Amino acid sequence: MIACHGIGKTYGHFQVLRDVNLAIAEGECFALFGPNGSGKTTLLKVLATLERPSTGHFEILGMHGLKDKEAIRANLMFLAHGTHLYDELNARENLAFALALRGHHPTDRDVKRALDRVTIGAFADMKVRHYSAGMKKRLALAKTMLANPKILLLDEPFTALDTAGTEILREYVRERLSDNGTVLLSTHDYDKTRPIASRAGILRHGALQETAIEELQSDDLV
Amino acid sequence: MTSFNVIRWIVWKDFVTELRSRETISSMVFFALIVILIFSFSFSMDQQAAREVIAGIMWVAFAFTGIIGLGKSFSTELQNDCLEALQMVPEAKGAIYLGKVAANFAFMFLVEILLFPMFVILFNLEVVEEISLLLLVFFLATVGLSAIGTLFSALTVQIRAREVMLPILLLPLVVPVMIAAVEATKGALNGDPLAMYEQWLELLVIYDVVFTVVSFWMFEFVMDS
Amino acid sequence: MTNLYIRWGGVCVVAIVLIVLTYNHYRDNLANLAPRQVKQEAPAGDIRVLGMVQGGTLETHGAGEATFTLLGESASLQVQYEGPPPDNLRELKILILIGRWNAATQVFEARDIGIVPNYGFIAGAYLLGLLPLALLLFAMNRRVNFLYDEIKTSKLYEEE
Amino acid sequence: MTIHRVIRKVQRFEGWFGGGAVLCLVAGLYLGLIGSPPDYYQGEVVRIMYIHVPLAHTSLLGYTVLAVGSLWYLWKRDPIVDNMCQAVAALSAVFTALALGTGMIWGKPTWDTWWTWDARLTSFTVLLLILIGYLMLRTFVDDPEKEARYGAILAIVGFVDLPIIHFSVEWWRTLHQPQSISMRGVSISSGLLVPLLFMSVGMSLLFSYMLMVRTQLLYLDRLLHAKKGRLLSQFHLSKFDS
Repeated sequence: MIACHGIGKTYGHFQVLRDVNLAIAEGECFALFGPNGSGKTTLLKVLATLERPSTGHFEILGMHGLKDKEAIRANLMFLAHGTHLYDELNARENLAFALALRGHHPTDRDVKRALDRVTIGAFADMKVRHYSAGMKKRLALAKTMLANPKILLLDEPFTALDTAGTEILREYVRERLSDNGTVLLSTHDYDKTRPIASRAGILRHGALQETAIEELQSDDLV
Repeated sequence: MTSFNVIRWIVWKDFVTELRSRETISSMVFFALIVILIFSFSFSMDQQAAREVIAGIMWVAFAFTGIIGLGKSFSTELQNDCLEALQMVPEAKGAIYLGKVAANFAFMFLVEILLFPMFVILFNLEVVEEISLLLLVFFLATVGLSAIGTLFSALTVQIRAREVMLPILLLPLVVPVMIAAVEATKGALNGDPLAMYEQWLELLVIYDVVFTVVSFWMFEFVMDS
Repeated sequence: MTNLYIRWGGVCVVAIVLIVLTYNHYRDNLANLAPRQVKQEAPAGDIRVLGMVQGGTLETHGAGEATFTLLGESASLQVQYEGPPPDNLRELKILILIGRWNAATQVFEARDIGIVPNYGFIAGAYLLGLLPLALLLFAMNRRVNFLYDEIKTSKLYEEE
Repeated sequence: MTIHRVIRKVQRFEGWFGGGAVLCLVAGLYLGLIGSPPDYYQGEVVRIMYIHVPLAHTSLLGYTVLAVGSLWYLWKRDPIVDNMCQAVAALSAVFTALALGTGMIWGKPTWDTWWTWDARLTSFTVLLLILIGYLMLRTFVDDPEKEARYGAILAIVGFVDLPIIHFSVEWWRTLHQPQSISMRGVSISSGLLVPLLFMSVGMSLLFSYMLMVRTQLLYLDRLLHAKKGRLLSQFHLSKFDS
């Protein structure tokens, strides 16, 4: 459950977000469309407690976004554009490190299952430095799967993923939704998003306008 | 217990990364060697003069190599936006800080241990008896440098012109460490009785304690919006 | 804007008054005579003479007594010093002697030694201390007034 | 937001601070330059003290204000407190630089040297470096929120460091320098104390007045940006209109 109340954010001279109001219930997947530079990533960063909003406040799972940050972080995963992976570590070590910081200690079997699910099990002992962009994305997805958060924030999840990867991601999102999770994703790709999104909205110059997903035209999504 | 785990994992990660890339320590060591070389060209010294200035040269070299290491410590976190992941770790800012301090301390101390024989050889020092005291001075000063340096490394990594700003912000603040370390090293190298430079060791201990606490507290504000 | 002129006009007036007072005080109490003036005018009473101790003429007799020649521009004085033991009496030193001119013996009877006052340093310090502050304050006031006007006249941003 | 109300209330008495500063400074200047006797050892040069010492005191006072304001900012996250911190840092830097400059001028006739690594001069130089670092740091951050937060962190760490720097430098000087060359030369008698007191009070008042003006300046700057839509913040716009 995510609820934003009048969130605004400014960087230097730029107003990136203005008065964003948004409520996403459990089991819903909200797709955030919008042209480049419209503030999609900033909104996700604010909700991921990485940036402090200049105005307004938000609640995640009923917890205040500025006061209960630590509790929110424990229940939230942010699959960002940068993949949060260390180039010098291999896949297993990356997973072990990232999850250990969050207090999880997955068994080898869990790790193997997750890696197999994103079909990079064969490269488990390879340094991430040598991974392609799509493989990195899959590894980040595997990390998210192991952490299994209630709230999932996805920043342009389909870029760099091939058709099979996209299907794996959508399958995982559906699984989270059926498990009463909440998903917020930003994307440019209407066709890939359509099957999983239950609601949609367009950000323009930092202002959010909610639209029924059926009414969206592809030229809206420039 | 969780905090201890986080510290351990951070140190482990930094060490494994360093072992595989060998970026930080090698660049620190070679930079320091160049500094030593340039200093020995700049001053033509006999052994008596060397004893007077060697402590200063040593700590200038250590401070600048330390700043290289500290800068690397967080700039490696920028690849793939790993810093964001660290910021989002729940309830572990202090542990991350301590882990980073431990890793930075280990790198800097290691480099100092590697460089010290160079000084001994190149400047003909006789240090056999005072070696334990010198190590104590190195230890205390390096704790201070890494405690406050880690905080400012994390702070400057998120701004523009970070390579310039780290030394600009850090060096005025570590003036006491530099003075105390130079004086204590000089005392130890001259073979003075401990009582003559005890106060500098005390100053280092005070600095270490104060700035570990203050930086531990402030690190939360650096990482957390 | 008038407010500004009143404020800074006041500061100027105060500064001028201060300068005049200081100058008067300086002329009355602290002006030093040159050896040439002493010889020509032969003033009675206590005077202050500024000059340099000529090299090779200083002879000290005991703790607080000395004789030497004080060198000024185009004239010099015989000086007999009797007073507190001087710290800074040495050859080639520029100093101020406080004492009386004995016209009969043509000897200056000094009883104290003052240091050269260095008014240049004092004036420099005060100018350096106060002038930048005044300029900064002036610039900030102007900027504040400018911002007030700007905020009043500028329009709220509206998206096209 | 009580701090807003406090600031507004104080701001209303801005003129009193300015006027008081002028009165005290004029009285102090008269007493210092004319009304007081020259020092026994230093002669007339001692009059530089009446401008040097108040400048130095005031810059230290400013740094204290900066540290307290920074703590307050980290606690309440109130943007106007941050404006105050930025203003006080710039002013403290100016006062510190002027204190160093007048100190150097004082040093020339007294010790016949423009610069000596005296403990106080050295620690003031470090203080100036920290303040310049603070101001530089603030120009290198894009996000105003981050700018304020990082500045506050640096200010607090620097404030904790200041006494340690001072003690370390003082110990260091006592090792390397005969005691005769030291700022302690002046023994302050009551005749010297009165003008010093006036100048100190006057400088503090002047500093407060300048601080108010500068805080106002930075606040208005922010408002102008806001009004032009570049840095819109509903909360502060409503403050300005009311």
